[in-house]
Amino acid sequence: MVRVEFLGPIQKEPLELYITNLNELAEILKKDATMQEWLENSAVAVNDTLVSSRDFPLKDGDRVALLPPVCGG
Amino acid sequence: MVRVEFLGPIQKEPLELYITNLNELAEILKKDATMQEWLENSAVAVNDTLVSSRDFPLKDGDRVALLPPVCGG
Amino acid sequence: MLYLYDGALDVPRILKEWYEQETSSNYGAYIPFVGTVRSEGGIDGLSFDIYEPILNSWFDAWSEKAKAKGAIIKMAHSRGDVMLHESSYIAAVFSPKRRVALEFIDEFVEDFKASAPIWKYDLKGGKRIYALDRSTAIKGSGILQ
Amino acid sequence: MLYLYDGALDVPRILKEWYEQETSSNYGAYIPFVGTVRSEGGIDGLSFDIYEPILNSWFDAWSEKAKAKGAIIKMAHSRGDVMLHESSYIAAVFSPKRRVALEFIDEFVEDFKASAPIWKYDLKGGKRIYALDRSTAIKGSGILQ
Repeated sequence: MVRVEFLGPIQKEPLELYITNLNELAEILKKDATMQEWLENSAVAVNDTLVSSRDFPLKDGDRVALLPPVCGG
Repeated sequence: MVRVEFLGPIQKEPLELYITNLNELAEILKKDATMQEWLENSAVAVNDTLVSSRDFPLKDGDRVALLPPVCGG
Repeated sequence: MLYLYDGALDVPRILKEWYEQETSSNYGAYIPFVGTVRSEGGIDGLSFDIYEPILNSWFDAWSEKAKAKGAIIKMAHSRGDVMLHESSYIAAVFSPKRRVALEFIDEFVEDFKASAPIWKYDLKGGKRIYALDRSTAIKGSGILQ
Repeated sequence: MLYLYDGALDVPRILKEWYEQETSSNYGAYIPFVGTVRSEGGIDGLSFDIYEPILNSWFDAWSEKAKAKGAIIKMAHSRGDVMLHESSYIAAVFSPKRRVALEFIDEFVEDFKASAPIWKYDLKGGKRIYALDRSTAIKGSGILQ
């Protein structure tokens, strides 16, 4: 099982999903109308490391986070 | 009369001279062997404003200063 | 070192502590950058969410870059609410040489703005409103779209 | 404002005073640059001569440049002896915006090093030795040669 968390301003509870890569996560999240904008402008981290490809494989116990646009300071 | 001061590390007492421009000052200072190096690397201010030409005219009461290489901080 | 505080930063105390921590380290230059909440757009203040695990690894990577140049960095940031004219952010570089310090503080602060996992909200009329228009998508965003 | 002190600077106190002076001025960025005496070449410390009339006019010209960008500058410098690991110099920029502050502190500090009428001496074995090798001839030097 993979845990998916939505950080900062994304108002969505964490998901626990049986998925094996980020492509599968994308297909699931695209069905959520409230997520459209966030999918366009959010980065993705797996186990707290940013990833750059949707083919990234996931294994049982992985943690995925969506990071929307940032503005520290 | 024009007063000439030597700033920072230049070990020379002030001079009081009857001169009408910086060319005349240059001629006088070139005769002082201890001033050779300072003439090469010093800037010149008249009445606390840096000047860029040796033709700069001087009048009675002007103050000239020689500023050797700087290193604040 | 990275320091997170609830609410506004005590800037004089932090600048003093950092200065004193490095007093014998033989660094010639110390440059802190202090960020303060400005009055604009009718806000009462700002509020911040921080995702610490990724902030820590981002900061560690910058510490390594600093080390490679013989420098060190320190950073402090607020969590939660910070009101007008209070400060929420300090980044600092200590370096033997001034050129390294002047260049590094610029790169470090700019990358912080572009990459650090911190989210800013305007506090306005009792509401907490995400400052999307002033936010930057992290490099590589959009891979799930 | 330009502040000259006999001997080493009380850095925490000065950084605090400047911060508090501008606490309600609505500047978003405050960047001080602090210069500290490094142990190198076997020195015991440094010593400084300052020619104040020209330093004041140089500083006033930079204050005008800052004003044109909506920023302000402050500077503190030591006169006389400053020992190892003590600080002799602080330059600071306050600005509404961070880019202006980051660029201005760099230009201001670099021109200070190249132009400000201050002379540095090494303190070594009880002697005060002019640091010619680390000094910069002011622009336009040599017109009398």
